[in-house]
Amino acid sequence: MRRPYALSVAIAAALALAACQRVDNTAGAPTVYIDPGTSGPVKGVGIESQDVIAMTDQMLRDMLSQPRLANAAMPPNVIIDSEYFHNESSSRLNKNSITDRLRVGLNRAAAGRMQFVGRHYADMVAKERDLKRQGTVDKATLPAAGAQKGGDYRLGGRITSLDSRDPKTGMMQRYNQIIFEMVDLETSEIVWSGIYEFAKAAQDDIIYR
Amino acid sequence: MRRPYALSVAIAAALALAACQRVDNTAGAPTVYIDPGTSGPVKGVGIESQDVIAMTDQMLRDMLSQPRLANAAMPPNVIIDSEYFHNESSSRLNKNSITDRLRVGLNRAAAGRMQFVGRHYADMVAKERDLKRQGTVDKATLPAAGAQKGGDYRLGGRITSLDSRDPKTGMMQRYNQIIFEMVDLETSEIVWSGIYEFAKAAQDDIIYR
Amino acid sequence: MRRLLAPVLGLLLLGGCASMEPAPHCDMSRISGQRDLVPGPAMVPGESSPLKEMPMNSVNITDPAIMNKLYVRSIAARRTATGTVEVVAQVVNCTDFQQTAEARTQFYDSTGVASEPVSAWQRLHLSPRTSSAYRELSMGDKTVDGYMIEMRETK
Amino acid sequence: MRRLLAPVLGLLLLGGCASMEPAPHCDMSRISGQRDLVPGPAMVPGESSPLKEMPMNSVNITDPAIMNKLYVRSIAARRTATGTVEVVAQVVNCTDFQQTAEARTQFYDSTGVASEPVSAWQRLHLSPRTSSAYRELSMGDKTVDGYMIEMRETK
Repeated sequence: MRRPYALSVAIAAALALAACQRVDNTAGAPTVYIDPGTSGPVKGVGIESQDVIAMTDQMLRDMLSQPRLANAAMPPNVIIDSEYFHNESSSRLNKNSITDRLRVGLNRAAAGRMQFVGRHYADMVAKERDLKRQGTVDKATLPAAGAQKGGDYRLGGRITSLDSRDPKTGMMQRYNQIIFEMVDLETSEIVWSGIYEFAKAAQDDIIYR
Repeated sequence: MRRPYALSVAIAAALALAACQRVDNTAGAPTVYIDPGTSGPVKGVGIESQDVIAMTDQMLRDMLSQPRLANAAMPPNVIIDSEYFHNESSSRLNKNSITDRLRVGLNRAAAGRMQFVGRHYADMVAKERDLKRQGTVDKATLPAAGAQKGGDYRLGGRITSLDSRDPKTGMMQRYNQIIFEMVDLETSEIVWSGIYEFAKAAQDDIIYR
Repeated sequence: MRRLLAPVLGLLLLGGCASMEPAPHCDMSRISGQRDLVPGPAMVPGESSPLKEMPMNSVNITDPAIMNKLYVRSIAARRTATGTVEVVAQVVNCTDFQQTAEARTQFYDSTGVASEPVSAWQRLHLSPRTSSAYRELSMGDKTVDGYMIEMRETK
Repeated sequence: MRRLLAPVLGLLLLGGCASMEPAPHCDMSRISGQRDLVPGPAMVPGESSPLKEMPMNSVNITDPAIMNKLYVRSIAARRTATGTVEVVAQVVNCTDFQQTAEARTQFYDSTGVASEPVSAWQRLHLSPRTSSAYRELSMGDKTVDGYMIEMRETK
């Protein structure tokens, strides 16, 4: 009886040793941080972080494949902000979350193929230009410009939704549709457009704000 | 029986001795100080110290890799303050914590590649200039300047958030998005932009102020 | 016929299940075997160092909790347009579970001295069996000559 | 006539159940046999890699839950008018049930380094026994030289 026991101990030890060098296929430590690109523990029918990320990512990649925007001889001046991007849906969200992410992502990815005009900073720029021209501050290092940049294209868009609710089960269903359009600021031609749509169904008890 | 016993004692002693000179792999003494770059014992869904540190560190390193900012023939005059950095999120925080850390970190790291204009000290400088020009104080040692420095680029940005709460479980989820943009103060072109986003999920019981 | 077929099919399925593990496959025993520790800088000139550490320009997974879960597939460094250094490490999650890790980079000058403050911990959300990129930029340009990435689990 | 016809039809239907499974038919054992894992890049020069992964320019189903449910029928890549890269993968749902999967693409440069941020997870609603297209575009143009698509189940 003795030998086999010793042997089995040795085998167990060897196995344990080998196990140490196998993939430790277990879940990680819990953390409050979750991946914003994946549904989290609180799931409802509204627009959530993974939707914001997915739609902006898809739109910016699509815009970069549009020759009029991303392959022009002169990089066009593009204005992207929430001014003409309307939320007509029943989802509560700050629409700047979408347009800001789109503008920043596109600006970083474009790498000079487009130029971005910060029309939402027009006031900041106008004030500094005045201070320089009044002589309150000096001219700094960059050459003076005749005026602020005009825009060639500007983003417009709309968020709409279609809700249906079963009062018996409390089940809620929502179809979300988000459209993005780039408009020629001379001719009002829509030079590029994109759509992102999805539907969700869940118990109607998640509160968004 | 004796020999093995003696031997084992000797081995144990040797082990104990060796143990004195091994790494004392135990926890340290408890202290009230914690690492600001790591989640502490109070964890919620808001913007916390590790987030402020991570986002400013990431943004300043990214800005230093942008040739228009960090590799210009003449070091540009940069204004970084919270004037055009808006908090539209549901996180309560002093936005100066972010812009101050960014300005200081960037100023130290830039090592002359950019110059920083303290526009938030414009009043302080204007008063001293007046005192000198009125003759109340003398001219000090530095040569007089025609005017305060103007800015070439100024920081703008926005903090937005998207909250969802499950009233049944009390679980709260928040997607935080912080964007940073450097705006040309002559043309209003956005010459650099960066985004920092994260999501957290936790029981909704941490109070920020 | 049916009776005979059933167990055979079962066996086949079993065989299929055993071999059809999703990619990537990480052979941790070989990973640990390939891990190369080098002596750290010695404090006393002429003596060898009592410290063994990861070589420069590598990723050091400092946390035993994720040591046998993650594998660093590749590291690359390049100069940006302004002369600062960008390092990119491709990290593979070898497990079937979501993992959250964080990494930071210390850049060194040519004499092996830390040339700038260490970067902040940057989080990585690693989906099961996927490969994710960790990217960090240096602050300095000509001063940077080497780097060391440290990685730990997010808690 | 009716009386006679009825049982025959029934038999035919019964026979049909065994052989007349709707197309597509996925032979998972042969699919797994055709799966080709390649060694990842080795971290230690001169040694072979301890990592086996899907080759570049392929779809990696990383989730065991859908591994034997979906089959990638074809992948194609082409340059768009602006020089960015478009990849299209045709995914077949081999089951009789609705499946929801999501995929993302990482584009790489010619040295095998991730050349841009990974794309966001894009959902695919796969109706039973249908074939659906997953489509992704790169951000960069000349910098892109390869790609890797990762696919997991939507949860």
